[in-house]
Amino acid sequence: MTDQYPSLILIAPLLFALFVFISSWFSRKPAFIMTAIALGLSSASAVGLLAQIMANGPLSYRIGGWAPPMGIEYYVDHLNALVLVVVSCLAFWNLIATRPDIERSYGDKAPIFYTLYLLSVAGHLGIVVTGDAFNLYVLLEIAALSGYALLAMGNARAHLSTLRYLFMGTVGASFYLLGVGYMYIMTGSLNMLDLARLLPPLYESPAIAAAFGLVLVGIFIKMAFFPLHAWLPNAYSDANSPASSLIAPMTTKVMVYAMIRICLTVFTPALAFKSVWFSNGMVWAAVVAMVMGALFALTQKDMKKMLTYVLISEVGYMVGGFWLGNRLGMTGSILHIVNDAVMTLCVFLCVGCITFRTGSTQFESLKGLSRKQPYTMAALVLGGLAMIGVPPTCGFYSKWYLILGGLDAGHYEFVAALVFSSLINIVLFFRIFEIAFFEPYGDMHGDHYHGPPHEKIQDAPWSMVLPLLVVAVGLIVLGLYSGSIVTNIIDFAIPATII
Amino acid sequence: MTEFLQTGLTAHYNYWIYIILMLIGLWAMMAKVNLIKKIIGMNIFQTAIILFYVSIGAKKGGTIPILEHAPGHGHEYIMDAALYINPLPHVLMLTAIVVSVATLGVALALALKTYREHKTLDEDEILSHLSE
Amino acid sequence: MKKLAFVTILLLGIVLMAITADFPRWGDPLSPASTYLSPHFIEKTMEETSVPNIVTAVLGDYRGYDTMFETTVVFCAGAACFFILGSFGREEDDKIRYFRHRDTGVVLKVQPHGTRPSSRADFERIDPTWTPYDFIISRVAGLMIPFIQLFGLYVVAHGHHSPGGGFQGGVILAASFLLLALSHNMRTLSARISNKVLGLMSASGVLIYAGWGALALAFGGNFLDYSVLGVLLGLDPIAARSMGIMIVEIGVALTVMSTMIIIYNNVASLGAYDEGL
Amino acid sequence: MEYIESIRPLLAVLVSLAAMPLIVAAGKRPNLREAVTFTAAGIKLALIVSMVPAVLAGAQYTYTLFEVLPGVPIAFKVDGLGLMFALVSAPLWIVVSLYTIGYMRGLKEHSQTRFATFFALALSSTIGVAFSSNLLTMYMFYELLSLSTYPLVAHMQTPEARVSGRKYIGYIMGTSIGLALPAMLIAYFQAGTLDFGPQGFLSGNVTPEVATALLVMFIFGFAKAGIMPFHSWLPAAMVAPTPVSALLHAVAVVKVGVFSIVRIVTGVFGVEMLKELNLGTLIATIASVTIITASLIALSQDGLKRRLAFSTIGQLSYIVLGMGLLAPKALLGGSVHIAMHAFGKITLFMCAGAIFVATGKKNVSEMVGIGKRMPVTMICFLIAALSVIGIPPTGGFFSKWYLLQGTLESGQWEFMVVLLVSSLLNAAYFLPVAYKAFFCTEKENMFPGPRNEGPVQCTIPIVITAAITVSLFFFYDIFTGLAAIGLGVPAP
Repeated sequence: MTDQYPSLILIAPLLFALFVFISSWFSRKPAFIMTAIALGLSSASAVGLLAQIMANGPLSYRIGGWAPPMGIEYYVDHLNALVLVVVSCLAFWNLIATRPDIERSYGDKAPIFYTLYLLSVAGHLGIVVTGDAFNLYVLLEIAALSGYALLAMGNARAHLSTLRYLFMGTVGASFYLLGVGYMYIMTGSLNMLDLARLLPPLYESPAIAAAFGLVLVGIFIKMAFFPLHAWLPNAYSDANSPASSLIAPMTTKVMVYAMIRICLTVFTPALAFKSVWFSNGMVWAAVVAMVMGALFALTQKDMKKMLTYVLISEVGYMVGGFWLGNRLGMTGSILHIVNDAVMTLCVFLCVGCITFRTGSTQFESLKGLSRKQPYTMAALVLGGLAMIGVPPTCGFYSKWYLILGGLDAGHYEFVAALVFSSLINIVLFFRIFEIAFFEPYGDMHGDHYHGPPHEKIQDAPWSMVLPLLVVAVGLIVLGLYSGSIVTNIIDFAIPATII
Repeated sequence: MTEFLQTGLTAHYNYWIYIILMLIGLWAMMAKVNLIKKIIGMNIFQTAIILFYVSIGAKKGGTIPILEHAPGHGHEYIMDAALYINPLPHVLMLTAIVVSVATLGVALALALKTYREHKTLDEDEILSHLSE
Repeated sequence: MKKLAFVTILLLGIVLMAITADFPRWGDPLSPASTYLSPHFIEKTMEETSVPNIVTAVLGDYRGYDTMFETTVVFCAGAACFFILGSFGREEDDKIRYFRHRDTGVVLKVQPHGTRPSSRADFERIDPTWTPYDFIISRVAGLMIPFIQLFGLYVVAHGHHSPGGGFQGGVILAASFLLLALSHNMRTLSARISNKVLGLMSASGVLIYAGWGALALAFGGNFLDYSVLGVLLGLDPIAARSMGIMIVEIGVALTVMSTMIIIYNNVASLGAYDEGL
Repeated sequence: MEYIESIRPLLAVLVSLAAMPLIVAAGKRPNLREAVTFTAAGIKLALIVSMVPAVLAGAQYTYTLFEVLPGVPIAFKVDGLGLMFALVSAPLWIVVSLYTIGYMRGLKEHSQTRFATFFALALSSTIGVAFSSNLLTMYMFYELLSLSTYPLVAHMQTPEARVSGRKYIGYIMGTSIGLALPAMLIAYFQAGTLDFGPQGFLSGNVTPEVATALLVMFIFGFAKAGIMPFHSWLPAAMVAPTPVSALLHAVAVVKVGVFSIVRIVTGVFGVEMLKELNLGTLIATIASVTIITASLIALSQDGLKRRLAFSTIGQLSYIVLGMGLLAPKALLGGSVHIAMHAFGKITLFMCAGAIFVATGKKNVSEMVGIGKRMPVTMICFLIAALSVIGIPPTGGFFSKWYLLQGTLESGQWEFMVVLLVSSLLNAAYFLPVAYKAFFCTEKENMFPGPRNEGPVQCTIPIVITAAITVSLFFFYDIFTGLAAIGLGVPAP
């Protein structure tokens, strides 16, 4: 079965989504186990696939046995193998970590939640694994539709926020589709590798430039790249935490991957970086995204919303790093896909644990939380440090490569923006730490604080806290293995032509 | 001018129609405040793209891409590529149509939920409700 | 804001219009799209899949993977609507309910937690806004529905040789059920085909598709490679592809039909499955 | 040079880290908790002392933990300088821990377990900085130290303490991420390595302009060294409980700051390169400004701890000044000042704490006649003050002596004047305190009544460190020897 890893990654969540849906009409109980099995299988296949790719190099998998470009193929190289592992493991772990929250938030409909969860994961995995430009669109829509449904359940604003996300998401996907159409009309092909072969004679054509632009705009909308980000903060922060802690780490990262894939494989660096003017413009746009994301985050009074703006800032890191156009920058960008996914998962799981007990993440309600939820707060500290970029957490190492890339490309504004957003992150997170750890809610005696008499620890259930702590520790472990991820995987993922 | 009418207009008017339709849809989505109107705009927008794809498939002198029996009584088919239009865009657009229907369903569900909560579909009014 | 939107759209339009000059002429037989992949499909489809309807062949086989996810999109939309609006129909006993005696037309109003009429045959549940069916409409629709369904089945089954297939047939089938709901009411539809059955059908349609494709793995083929399943059907690989397309089309029809009804049921009644809006 | 591959440096770092969970676990039983602290501190000291003979003989201990980034591992190296620094910090942990017991229990402080836990973490980071073999490792422990001391600074949780904590973390992490991190990356980008070398790794890799910019970024980036204008966190941090001020703001944190600058000067740039580019004067000038300004401000402070804080700022810049002079004697003097100042200043802080515990007084103007109430404490205070001023027979004399010799060696007279003037200022802000404590009329005496020292756990550490301060006058050669080996200059 080992040569079927690429298909197993997707088949498992897809088939089990159906089984879960069917079983939901008979009993609530088996849904979680089935979902866990599906995502476990998927993660195991992804890891197996990565090992295979590392041993034998990139592979192509023909669906239905048809040779590309007639049929659809999976094209898996180091880049998507890595992202596959990240996405599948992340989805698996988020499921494990939020089970009590899911069961409580969705009650009767929890099995439907699991169904949509699996479909969403399948969609995202499909985007990563596919080698066909049109197929990517279909999977984009699966990921999006299930995402809308998952995000729609939340507070009073959630429906409207999700509807706005749906509008933006649909426009984004349609622009992508239009771009693919432009490529199709000019070349007649839809297969990514085939397109890369057919496009070079057309590099001067305005239609191909338009295709490139449309595809990029579509992807930028989907990844909430500033100033196309308006949908993200509300949609993510109004949703229930189990959904947002799945979608927030996954969607933006997968879309960054899609951008890298389109630029490197379909249009090839020769076209993507042909115009210095354009790539410089993209770096500047990323700089604006980083700075604005950070500033918006600063004005928030709610932790979850603040984190969504931090996420927008982080998208700027990855996009900017890629458009630096050199090896170091791209390494940083790809490494940050991995790191940011885990970091975001960590902080959003913290949000989940907090809302599970207090029901709110307003700064007001965080007062003195460290006594009530010490383990959650410990994880949040680690997550925050990773976001700031303190060694040895993983956030530091991707910033390391990104800054080196910026220096190498002579984009000092990018370096400055990175440093600036790190500084803002210090303010953001230490503000929370201060409120949670030192803000009193007991009595003050003179100018001496003696603490509340005996505040009972009332952290989220162990089944949530324990996986969260694993993720938090994972931030450090991942950091220590950054070097080997770069030398063993990412170095092969970037075309040799990019220095 | 006549040359433009003959070549420029007739050669590319299919694309122009799709562009105009698309812009109408986009305009509705951006400028209208009624959620249902936005949804309709979204549908027009998607339909425009479908139109674009389908028009790629058109071929002068081609018929629908279903193989026709050759004259005579055998089970032979006429398989001349010039006689049939391009099947691929049709396949692709079947997908896109389905996607737009599915999106429409979910969008309506969300709009209904919003309506039930706020008793209005006017986005500005809803936002003012929410900020209260 | 409106002005900004207008300017953006105008600029976008101008750019896109300008670029159309670069496109091949409409209907140009020599355009890249018509000369690259299309001839292969037109000339080889019969040989490779023995399906004369090229669209069906490409849809069901060459790009069957797209189509599988397309079906999944439909299923997903159904699940999403159900998730957002619907419920499993486990009724709470905390609202006022109305029951109509079928023979006499007497309506009982039952207070919350009150005793309900026990005989289902004599009483039917109705909604506060209930109106009697229009005789002509309900009778005409009742006559039409079987024929619509028959036609739907034909469209599904004949997709290999004429325009049609799972999606089209599925929608026609769904339309027949929706006609029932419109001409009578949603309770009548639900009595014929319950939410549970719809849900199961919707999932099993995709299951047929994906399962048939996954079965190929067990026979040593790649995912969705129907040709290896010929062993199972006693057919040669080419015929097995044709048969495979048929099977997945049935799955598609099942899902499309039931999902359309699910979406209608949920959206039209806000998940209450009563008379609706 | 002989390299010894050994896990001992790592263990020395990890001991207090490993103690953390135990401290937390023993939180409900204070005596057990303190026992854990003492055991860990003892083991740490033993590990560090065990490395002294080999290092004095010219060897270096090395240990590579992880090769995280290509060419930049997380690695440890024990050389003379690092060991000297560790040898200052580790014993003082024991002493301060003892003092902490007296202080914290005396004032019935809250959250003592949290305090002890982060104290242990801070120590780990300090030793980590001392034993780092490259800039990345050092930076990592530097940040860890900032983080672990933040809860200590804000320990009181009063609004004032929280504001100070904010200021502390803002200054320290703001500068390290805003200046030191980019500087480190630029250095790596230019040189391709971050390993400290005997003559630095930057020479020949950067243009003079870049080198100047980097130097400035590094010096201000390690704001723990308290160079003006990034100094104001230090007085603010004085709201922390006195043991924190004593250990961290006399030894661990601020010395980590200057130690980092010592590393930058000797290990990153290299003395030769700085001489060539004539950047030493720049460093020395920046330091001189800080010395004089801080001393003048200290004169006007009434709060004893604030006065000590500004004194610390000035004294730290002596070390930086020593680096800036670039003469062997000056380098030696600067490095040894890390040790000499540490013992003196920690004594002073502990005295201030003891006075607070015993009498509740914080201001100098309220301490007239306190020597009659607490004679032992105040005698120790006097000894320590003498050391900080640089008067024999105390250890502080030697570092100042070498620094002065350094100015002569390098022929930069102006800095000699700075040193002499500032010593006078030191005397001017310390000696009156000690004088007024003992010599006052009965009328002026604010502390009539019997002798009453602070808690015995407070007094004993003070006596110990004061005794060390005096004995360093006679046994200075262990520190000078280690520093000389570390700097590669002839031992006096």
